[in-house]
Amino acid sequence: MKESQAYIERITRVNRDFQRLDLAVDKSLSSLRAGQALLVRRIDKDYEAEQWDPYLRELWFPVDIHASNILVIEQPARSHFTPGQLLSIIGPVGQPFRFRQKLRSILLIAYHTTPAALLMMLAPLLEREVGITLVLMGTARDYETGHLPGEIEIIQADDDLSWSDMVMTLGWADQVFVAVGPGDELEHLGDIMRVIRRRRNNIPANYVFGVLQRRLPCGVGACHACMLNLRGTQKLQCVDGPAFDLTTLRLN
Amino acid sequence: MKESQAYIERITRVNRDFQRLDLAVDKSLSSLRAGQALLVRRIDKDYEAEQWDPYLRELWFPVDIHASNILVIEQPARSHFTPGQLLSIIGPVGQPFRFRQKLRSILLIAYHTTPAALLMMLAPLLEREVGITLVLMGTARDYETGHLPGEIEIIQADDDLSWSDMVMTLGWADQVFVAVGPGDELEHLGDIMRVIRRRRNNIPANYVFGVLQRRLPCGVGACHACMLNLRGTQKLQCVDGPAFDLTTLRLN
Amino acid sequence: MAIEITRPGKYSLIVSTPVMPAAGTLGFADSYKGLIDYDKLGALVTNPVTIEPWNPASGTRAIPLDAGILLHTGLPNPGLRKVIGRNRKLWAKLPIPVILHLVGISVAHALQAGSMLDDVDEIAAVELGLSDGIELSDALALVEAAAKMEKPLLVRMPFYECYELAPPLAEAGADALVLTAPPRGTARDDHAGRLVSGRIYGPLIKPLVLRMVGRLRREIADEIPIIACGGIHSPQDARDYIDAGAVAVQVDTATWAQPKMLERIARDLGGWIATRHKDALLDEWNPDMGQTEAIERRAAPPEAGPDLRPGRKR
Amino acid sequence: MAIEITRPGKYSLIVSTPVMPAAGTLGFADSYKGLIDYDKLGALVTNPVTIEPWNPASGTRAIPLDAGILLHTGLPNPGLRKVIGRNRKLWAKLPIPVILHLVGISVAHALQAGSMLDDVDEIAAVELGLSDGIELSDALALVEAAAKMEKPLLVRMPFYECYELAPPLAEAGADALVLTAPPRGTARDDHAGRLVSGRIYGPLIKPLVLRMVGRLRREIADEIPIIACGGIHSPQDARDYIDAGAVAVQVDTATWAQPKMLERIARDLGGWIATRHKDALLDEWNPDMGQTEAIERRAAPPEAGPDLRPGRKR
Ligand SMILES: Cc1cc2nc3c(=O)[nH]c(=O)nc-3n(C[C@H](O)[C@H](O)[C@H](O)COP(=O)(O)OP(=O)(O)OC[C@H]3O[C@@H](n4cnc5c(N)ncnc54)[C@H](O)[C@@H]3O)c2cc1C
Ligand SMILES: Cc1cc2nc3c(=O)[nH]c(=O)nc-3n(C[C@H](O)[C@H](O)[C@H](O)COP(=O)(O)OP(=O)(O)OC[C@H]3O[C@@H](n4cnc5c(N)ncnc54)[C@H](O)[C@@H]3O)c2cc1C
Ligand SMILES: Cc1cc2nc3c(=O)[nH]c(=O)nc-3n(C[C@H](O)[C@H](O)[C@H](O)COP(=O)(O)O)c2cc1C
Ligand SMILES: Cc1cc2nc3c(=O)[nH]c(=O)nc-3n(C[C@H](O)[C@H](O)[C@H](O)COP(=O)(O)O)c2cc1C
Ligand code: FES
Ligand code: FES
Repeated sequence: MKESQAYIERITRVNRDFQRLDLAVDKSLSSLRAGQALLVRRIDKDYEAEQWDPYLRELWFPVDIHASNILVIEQPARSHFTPGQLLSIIGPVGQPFRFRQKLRSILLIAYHTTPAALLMMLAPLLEREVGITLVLMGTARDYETGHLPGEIEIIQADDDLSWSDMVMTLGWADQVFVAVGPGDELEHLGDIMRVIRRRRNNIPANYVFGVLQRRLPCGVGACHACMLNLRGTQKLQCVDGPAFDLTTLRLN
Repeated sequence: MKESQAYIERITRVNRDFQRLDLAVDKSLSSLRAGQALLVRRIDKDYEAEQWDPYLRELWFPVDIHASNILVIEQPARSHFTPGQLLSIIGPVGQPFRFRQKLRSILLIAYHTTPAALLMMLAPLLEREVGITLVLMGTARDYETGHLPGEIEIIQADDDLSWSDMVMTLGWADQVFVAVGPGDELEHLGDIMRVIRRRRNNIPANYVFGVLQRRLPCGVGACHACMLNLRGTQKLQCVDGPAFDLTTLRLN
Repeated sequence: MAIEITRPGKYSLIVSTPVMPAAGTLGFADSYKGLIDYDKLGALVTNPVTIEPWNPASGTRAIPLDAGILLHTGLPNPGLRKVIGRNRKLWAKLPIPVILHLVGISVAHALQAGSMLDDVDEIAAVELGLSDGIELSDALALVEAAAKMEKPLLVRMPFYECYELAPPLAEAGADALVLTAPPRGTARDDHAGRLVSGRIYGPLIKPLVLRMVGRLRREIADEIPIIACGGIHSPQDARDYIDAGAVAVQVDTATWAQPKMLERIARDLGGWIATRHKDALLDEWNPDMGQTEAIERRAAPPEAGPDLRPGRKR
Repeated sequence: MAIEITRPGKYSLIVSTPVMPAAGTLGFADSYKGLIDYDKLGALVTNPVTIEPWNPASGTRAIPLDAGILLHTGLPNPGLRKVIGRNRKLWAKLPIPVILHLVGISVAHALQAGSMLDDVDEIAAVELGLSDGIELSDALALVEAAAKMEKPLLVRMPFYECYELAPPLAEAGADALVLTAPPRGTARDDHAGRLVSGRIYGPLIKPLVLRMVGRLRREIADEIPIIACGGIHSPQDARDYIDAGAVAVQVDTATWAQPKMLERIARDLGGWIATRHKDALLDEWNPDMGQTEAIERRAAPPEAGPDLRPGRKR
């Protein structure tokens, strides 16, 4: 873990709602992999003029990596960024997603959050010819997907969190990753586990993972604000996460 | 008094340390005169994203007025402004300076502050062919004056707040305006009164004025944070100021 | 809308909007004329008043902080008699009730002020400010003395003593409690280099007072309405206090930075909705910006919105 | 530099820099390895520890505020025995003394913890945290019990009770007082829509605590050093506390936003001056940014600078 500087090299609008930032980052971040994130603070050139509002660092999950030192970040179009802007970065935060060695098909679910935390895996998995299905649930259904790779199957879930060929999709998938937003995230993961359980009656270990995006005050395992109860133990989202096997995570 | 919007139409660098902003303002400000100021807050287009740091409005004394709706503001070059930027303005704050009807010669003093509060009078007084002397004291001696009209005589005071032909300058002047910065401003005015009193033994009323630039929380006479003790009475900088006859102001 | 913000009884204060300025922020009468539509407020709370004139504090009065301000004015005022004399006519013309803030100094002072104020019909109610660090016995005596007035009595609690004093004072004749006065603090005046003491204002005060309101609302008998004051900077801040059990709110220094915010909060809690036209220019809809004519319509509070009934009816 | 930050006597704690983290901000041992140079700090204060394991709070833990944060963690920890077992070796390797923060629960708890800690040489001192709303008699009993330990005892005061409790506790066996724990507050979790209670952190806490330190330094006997904690976000904030009479400071949540700030404050108060080369790139001089090798030189504190002598020698 270290603190480094980055700057915004380019800003591209990808659709009505989102823009992507090309972030030139320190070499220490070039080994960042899907699942790992950055804790970001906008800084001034004149360090002394530092403001404390906003106070917390933002949690950014890169969606792609180019040329070893460009991380691509997806942000709402209404957020104001300028090329050349300096950022202070703590990272990489967390552990890479662990994929099965023999992965043929993966199911991604974004529920009440943008799928950004799940997008970094797309390029490497497509290269491995893994079949990818992305299900958008709750407010995630408003997410426009035109800029995502065409090979991905995209499904809008119904209000009851199901979709037409749900049983088949679940059966085909070797692994499921469910991204939820902060605020009631454990309840939301519980909702999804109930829906899945109704379709598939015994859920193996390392099959369905919740991807958490709680606000991280420190990001380094110091403050313990991101601690989760797992069966028989406790883990930190910032150190051990963001993905946790939903059969072990306590969801109440 | 009202609140209105303004935007920055143009930014011009006038020297190493200062820039000038052309501010397109509401018609209600077109009658603003030397001595009157604006209380300014930078605002976002997206009002909801409002931040509370900085918390107080800034006190800006325009240095010039063009075409009835452009106010010119002098600001340190290191402050960050962009053309098109929106501002919320409360103003005009305070009373115009009261000049003698028969004014031939005026002495301006800036002590531990930029002379900005005194510059708006330059153009109209030069038009009336008033002789103007500007004395820079304390930290004001660092102020570069190349961009000021050539007709003005500029003097750097010595460390003891005097200058070579001080007695003559004081004798010639029909009126003296002394601008001081916030923080120990009354002590600073006291220093200057002592220096003047040593040169000129009876100081008439309405001859020497202190121009105050205290921080104004409300600017409309409500909070009473800017209240000053005058002989036998009390006045508000924001309503009755910024200029006060130094023979009536209680300086301790 | 008619909201009774004091204990029901012989003297009681009814306002049309549960939003008012905090003492010391809006002056004695109409300083904010042209900037705020007084008609939209529930009441005017005046600057603090004492019987004798008080002089302004010497030295620095205001220090900007990160997202806040320290203020030390010394509560200058020309004394109760002059305050009444100079403002009586203005008060009569205001479209809203006037609450006079009386500095709580001593029992004798309170009794004397009370007898003067009983003759002033333009004053609808009195808010008594208790000083920081006051002992419970002194506070009780002060409140009992002030309660002899023939007007509703609001009592503004000091910050640090609030948890301790609010429950007993609720029993002592107050018609409403105002939680709280701003806390005292110390900060450095960067210009002069000195440490300066004063009161601290800013959005970070709100979570501190919001907890006090929530906890004390559960502890204090429902007959005493609580009026919340501290760090309100948005309509949502005000709604949070109402949700926590306050019957009304006082907005303090936010008004200085954004005068229209006070009105905007009053419109929000008062049941007016400022509708934004789809293609309206900023100037045309945002009540915080320039000459705005927001569209007004009387509406029932939104379903999930604040419960605007007085606290005691909960 | 050698500064005694506790009352001189049998057990006393000497640090080389009067700057340390506040309990709960830096973890139990070396979480900030690679981000902060521990060598520059005066001491490590651990996260709060209890004898039994404590579970994390349920629900929202952190709510961003305007220039601040609300935090409610439930102080999760695996219990004193495991904390010692897991961290002992790391503590031994740290270049600075370790102060264990012990949650003040009961006299029995304090006695039990004390007898366990007496055997742990890696712990240089204990900081006892008193709970909010604690009664004076309970606080006195707790401090007396904890003071039986054969280590220096720091006592961290609750915020609202600080004015009331600090003077009597200074007489009760504490070797230093830490002013104060963060105040409790309530804020709305925008994501979940609920009100959440927790502790409030941010720069606006500093003027509140700075006044406490200044006033109590005048009230409390000089033998008891005061360590200041609350809203420190810059070297100047730390210097203000030292000017007000604190012997040392604890930096809290500023570290999370800018890890190097803690080190920077320690360098500043420790007498190291980080000199900026005239043409240095930002990365090369600013200790807050990236891989910085600031130039270090031992220097006498500047003339007008902070008085770094322990409080009791004043
Ligand atoms: C007769 C008189 C005349 C005055 N004249 C002026 C004047 O002209 N101008 C002016 O500005 N001021 C005046 N003052 C007010 C005085 O200056 C103020 O007390 C001033 O604000 C001092 O500031 P401070 O921060 O040092 O202490 P203060 O902020 O005043 O703090 C002192 C207060 O803290 C209280 N305290 C004690 N225990 C606690 C606790 N547990 N929690 C919280 N607080 C506690 C004390 O009881 C006391 O009330 C006057 C006061 C008096 C009595
Ligand atoms: C046995 C036990 C187990 C617990 N387990 C958990 C747990 O698993 N997870 C968890 O997160 N929490 C736990 N708690 C703590 C409890 O949840 C906390 O009290 C919680 O923070 C409640 O928050 P609150 O804001 O409602 O009240 P609090 O913030 O706790 O406020 C209550 C406190 O306010 C105090 N108070 C009274 N007067 C004053 C005054 N004048 N000024 C200031 N404060 C005053 C009260 O004395 C009391 O200490 C436990 C507590 C106990 C006793
Ligand atoms: C002339 C004068 C007399 C005062 N007398 C008292 C007093 O008798 N008791 C008191 O508590 N405060 C007195 N004060 C001070 C105010 O109570 C104190 O300044 C106020 O509470 C702090 O508000 P501020 O922080 O805005 O200055 C007096 C102030 C002035 C100016
Ligand atoms: C399992 C558990 C037990 C607790 N027991 C107590 C207790 O006995 N007494 C107490 O005052 N607090 C107890 N607490 C709560 C903490 O004191 C409280 O959460 C803490 O002071 C608040 O810090 P926070 O705001 O970071 O959560 C307990 C917490 C947990 C998790
Ligand atoms: S964010 Fe602090 S421990 Fe995870
Ligand atoms: S600034 Fe408020 S009265 Fe002058």
